[in-house]
Amino acid sequence: MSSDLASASYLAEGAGPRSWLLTTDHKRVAWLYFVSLTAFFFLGGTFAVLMRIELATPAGDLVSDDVYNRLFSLHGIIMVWFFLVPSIPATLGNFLLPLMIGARDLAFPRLNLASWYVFMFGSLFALASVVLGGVDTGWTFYTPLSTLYANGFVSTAAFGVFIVGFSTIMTGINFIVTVHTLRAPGLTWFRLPIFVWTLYATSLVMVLATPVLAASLILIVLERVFGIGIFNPDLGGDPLLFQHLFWFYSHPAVYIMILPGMGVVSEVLPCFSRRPLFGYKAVALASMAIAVFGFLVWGHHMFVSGQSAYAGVVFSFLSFCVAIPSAIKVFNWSLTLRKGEISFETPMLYALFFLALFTFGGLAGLFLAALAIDVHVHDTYFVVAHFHYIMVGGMVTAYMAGLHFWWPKLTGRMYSEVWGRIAAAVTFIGFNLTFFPQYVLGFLGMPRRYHTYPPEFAFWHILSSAGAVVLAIGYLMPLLYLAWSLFRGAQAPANPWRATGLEWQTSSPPPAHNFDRMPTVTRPAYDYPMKGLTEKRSDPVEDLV
Amino acid sequence: MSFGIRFFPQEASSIAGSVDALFYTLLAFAVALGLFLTVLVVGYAVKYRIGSAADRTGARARSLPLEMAWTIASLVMAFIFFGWGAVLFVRRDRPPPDAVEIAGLGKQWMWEFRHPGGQREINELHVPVGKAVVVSLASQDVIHSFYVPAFRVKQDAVPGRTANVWFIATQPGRYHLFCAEYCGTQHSEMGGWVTVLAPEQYASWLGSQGEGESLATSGGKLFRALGCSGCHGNFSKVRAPGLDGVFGQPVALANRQTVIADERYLRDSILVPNKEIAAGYQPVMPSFDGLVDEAELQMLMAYLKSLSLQSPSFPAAKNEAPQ
Amino acid sequence: MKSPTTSIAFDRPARETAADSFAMWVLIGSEVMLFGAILLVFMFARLSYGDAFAGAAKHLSLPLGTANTVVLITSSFAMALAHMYTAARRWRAAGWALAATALLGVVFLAIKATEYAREFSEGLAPVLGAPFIYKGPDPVHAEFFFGLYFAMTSLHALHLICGVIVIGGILALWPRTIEASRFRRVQAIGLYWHFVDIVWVFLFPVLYLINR
Amino acid sequence: MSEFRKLTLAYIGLLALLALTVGSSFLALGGFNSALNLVIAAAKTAVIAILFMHLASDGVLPRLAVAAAGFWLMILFGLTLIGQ
Ligand code: HEA
Ligand code: HEA
Ligand code: HEC
Ligand code: CUA
Ligand SMILES: [Cu+2]
Repeated sequence: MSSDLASASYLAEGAGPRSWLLTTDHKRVAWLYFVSLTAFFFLGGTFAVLMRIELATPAGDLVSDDVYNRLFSLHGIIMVWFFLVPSIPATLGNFLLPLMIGARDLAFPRLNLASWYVFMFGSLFALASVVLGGVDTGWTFYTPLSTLYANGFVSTAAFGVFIVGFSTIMTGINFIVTVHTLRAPGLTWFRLPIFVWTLYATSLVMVLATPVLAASLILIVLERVFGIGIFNPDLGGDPLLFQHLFWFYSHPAVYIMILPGMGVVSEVLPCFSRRPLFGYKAVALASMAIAVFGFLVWGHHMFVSGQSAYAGVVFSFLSFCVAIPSAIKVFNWSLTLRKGEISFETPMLYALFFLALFTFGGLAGLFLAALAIDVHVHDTYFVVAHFHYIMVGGMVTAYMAGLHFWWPKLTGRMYSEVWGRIAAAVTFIGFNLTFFPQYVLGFLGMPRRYHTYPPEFAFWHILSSAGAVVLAIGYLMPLLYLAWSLFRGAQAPANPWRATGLEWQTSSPPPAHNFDRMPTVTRPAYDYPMKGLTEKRSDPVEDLV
Repeated sequence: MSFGIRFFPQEASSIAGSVDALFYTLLAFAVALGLFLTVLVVGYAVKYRIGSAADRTGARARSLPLEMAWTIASLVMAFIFFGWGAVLFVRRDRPPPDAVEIAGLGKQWMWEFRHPGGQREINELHVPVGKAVVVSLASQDVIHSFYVPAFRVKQDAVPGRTANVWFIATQPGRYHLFCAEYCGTQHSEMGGWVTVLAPEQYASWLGSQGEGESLATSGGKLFRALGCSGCHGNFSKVRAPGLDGVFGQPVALANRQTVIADERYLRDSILVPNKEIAAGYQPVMPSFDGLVDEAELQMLMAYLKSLSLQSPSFPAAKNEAPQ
Repeated sequence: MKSPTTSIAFDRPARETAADSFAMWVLIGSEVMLFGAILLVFMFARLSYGDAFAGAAKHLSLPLGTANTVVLITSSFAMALAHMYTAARRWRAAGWALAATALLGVVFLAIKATEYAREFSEGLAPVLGAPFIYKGPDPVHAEFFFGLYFAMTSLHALHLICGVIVIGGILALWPRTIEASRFRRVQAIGLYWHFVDIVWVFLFPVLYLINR
Repeated sequence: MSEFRKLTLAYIGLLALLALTVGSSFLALGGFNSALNLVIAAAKTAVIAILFMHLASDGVLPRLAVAAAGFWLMILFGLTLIGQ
């Protein structure tokens, strides 16, 4: 389909603030999210940079302990709930899900817009706590610190997170219903792109886990405001019960924060290798397995909390089991490159970096799941390194991969390839410099959430702080050249990467109603034209339509 | 060593070596696998870069045997490491029988320790080398966590319950003691040092700490002061169970269940007496919740345990400060 | 002419209706987890302090609680009728049934408010800094019971209030709503309403009927 | 008017079950009181879900949602309780 025949793009449907703020077009809602999430990322990043500057010396010289505690609490809260949880689903997912399944929009376009407003309301409400004086509970809100002792604006922040939870649930419901009811003719489940599979799995987790977070936050707020003693040991409550509820949500939530990234990478790797994804079915099912088994392991955050040793052993066992589907994916991605025709455009670079960083973060997860080791490294920088490797090295890198991959589709413009590659390389170097030393720190016994620390840890902290500066540059560069490309970038063709997938069959940027002619699907996903494929790439329903 | 840059933590407890053995094995596995994957991916990336003349015939997009192989291999490796970690972990629950028991109390933002002989110290902990030490942890306010990296031990102190952590120090020296669970403003300042002393030095240190009253003795005084003895004493009018030797023994409850009178049970009996009623008695014991604080509770426990001659894990009676 | 579907994503109203009901069910699944988590907290506490809880539960009003259960079941019945009449395109009857549902919801809330007021005046409401006066054994854990009681019932009441407001909105727009949309709206609010009823079906025995 | 009759019967059934729960709570059955209450609540739920909410006749998707929620609720309860 050539772009000059296509009707006007969704961007041309009006430019006033009204046309954006009242839009129900999923593509525009995606932009609303994109702009807000970018702001939150840089805000959270600024807090991180301040923390790293403080930690460059063992003494607490830049900020006071109270301020430091507020910094990491807000950093965690913002990065997790206001950036990473919605990151790929609400931006790329929102934009691409209907396109990828050949639908005109999500099932509930108004709900989609509403979810953004709810998100903004909740996140700004939580941010109000910053203006008022901040929160100092950590992102985990452990009781009874959060209910009885914290001197920050815990209720405000918790309530904000609670509201944002609604937006997450709305998105989840919308995606689930859309995938079930709006697939194009011929688009069977096993022809769906992996990105759609992962969004579906993510939505499942969103819908079923978020309410439990909501419940625990409600109880915290009730306890603070009304004095109900559910988690207060003095009143017979149990502080560990809060941890159970919190992690029942938060462990599955970490899979909310990685599955969409896995989806993106599963699109990018085949495209730039010009090969079908190796073991498509295994990857699709592994995504579902992660979503389901992810609910069984939350107790691994509580090995030394005083839960019974028996529970510890069970949760450790299940944690090792949940690593298996991820292992399957890593091997499948690697094998996808075999016998391909690989080129190294920016999205591909990011995807390869994802592969490396996710694997290293995931392997560190195995250390944490091994009980005796976790006793030592629990609540140390080893854990901090683990989750930044996965969340920043994995998910944020995947987000960058996806952003560059679909940027032409989103905007109709090409960015500067040279700058893209430089930024990818700078990020990779800066990232490892920032977070690799933290593994060593953790193994040495450096506890997390420390404002000051014994001088013998200084060397590794300095490396890490230096890395954070490089990393910051790595993240600032795309902000600049992508913004620049909006105005000066070359016009993008409909399918610049010669990729498969329905989203590439419509113009760049797509028309408001997505497709001039509604597509039907007759082929499996990742049907790259390749030389030398031995098996016939067909599936049983090929000639259904 | 190496310009003052540390790569490895000190090993100063009996379990440090075995934990590290697991750590380094897992590390070796991770590095090996990481290298393998790197070589694989970089190798493919170079060999099959666009325009290269590599042979691309015979490509496949799936291979059941291969997929089965790596799934099973991952499972096997996972189970090995799981089992290894779990075996080391469950030892945490079984302190050696002859351990010295020290009461540790976390509060914002300090650690307070009391030795069986009654010696008290804050943010410092002196222990003998080569002897098992159990620290029974409680918290007065929020959750704290007792962490000595050199010993590879960590345990949260959760308000409303007691938890034990034990270790056998193997190297005399001074080691960091941290609070690992975030507990508010001065979390990073909450901690100090564990000093491991040779047995003779330890004895003389205990002696130099002055004539402390033993924990159990203080507990005994409390037991009388609070009026416990009024009911539980030998000549009381109220029918209440005698507490001699109760610790560690099974207790029949009114609801026809039997529980072991462990620390949790004793603690609940004092704070929530109506929760589990001993069979054959009226639920008349008042709750002492709010009347005793954590430190006093620890003393009462020490006293109750000292009444248990059968209980091997409580040496308080014979351990009165050696002069 | 107005398009028969609300969302541009659908081309047939039937498909949209099915999607609607599925979405409601997914929402209900989500809500099940919300109430389930709080119920878990309650169960936990009950296991530890069974006697205190049983004692405290006796201070709730069984007659009012039972009456409220009857009211809510009746409202659900009315809602089911509303759905039936809408499906049969008997719009007037459907409107009345909806109105009855909402009215019964209000009655429920009124009774609940009476109960709350009673508990406040008896000093059984440990919320908003009100003093907690309790003469039975183990007041500490009785207070805990009442804390949970207020948390759970008020969350339920909040859901009911939302339901009543939405029904009110539907009725207000009733004359201006096209027929396909009428059916979709009644179906959606109906599923929600029945779910809120089910929540009460569990809350009632769990709170009011502990070993009477 | 068979639909109407079905709904009315369901309604009467629900009231009967309610009477049963309230009545049974006055019998001293020990631990069985709670169990019985929960069983009756489950029965009421089934009546409401199947007859009022048309769970059985609305296609597979709603049942999928219900099954998922039930399954996850079980996980939440089960694994939290083993920790105790
Ligand atoms: C996106 C986020 C994300 C993801 C995907 C993961 C994935 C995993 N996490 Fe992580 N984790 C966090 C985010 C994440 N985690 C966060 C935020 C915390 C801290 C929260 C806080 O306290 O603030 C945390 C903490 C945390 C802990 C608690 C640490 C502690 O506090 O003491 C544990 C313990 O078991 C753990 C384990 C795991 C495991 C086993 C996986 C697995 O899913 C990883 C699977 C991946 C692989 C294993 C790599 C690829 C596989 C191979 C290359 C093949 C070889 C594999 C085998 C032989 C099995 N994580
Ligand atoms: C989910 C996503 C996420 C992301 C993306 C990040 C990103 C980063 N994080 Fe964060 N982090 C968390 C989630 C995340 N983190 C969580 C959940 C915690 C736990 C909190 C808790 O304990 O409660 C945590 C905790 C945490 C700690 C531990 C604090 C402590 O325990 O004391 C540290 C320390 O180094 C850290 C550093 C960083 C750095 C350097 C980045 C970098 O990747 C950030 C890079 C981005 C930028 C740098 C933006 C660019 C901004 C600018 C260029 C502006 C320039 C401004 C100035 C120079 C002032 N993080
Ligand atoms: C008014 C009388 C009374 C007082 C005062 C009292 N108790 Fe008791 N105590 C009882 C009775 C009666 C029981 C048995 C019923 C029960 O288990 O609650 C009991 C049970 C116990 C048990 C459980 C013993 C077992 O065999 O199950 C412990 C431990 C205990 N008390 C400790 C104490 C301590 C410590 C104090 C003081 C701080 C104290 N009691 C004060 C009457 C009393
Ligand atoms: Cu005490 Cu941290
Ligand atoms: Cu986890």
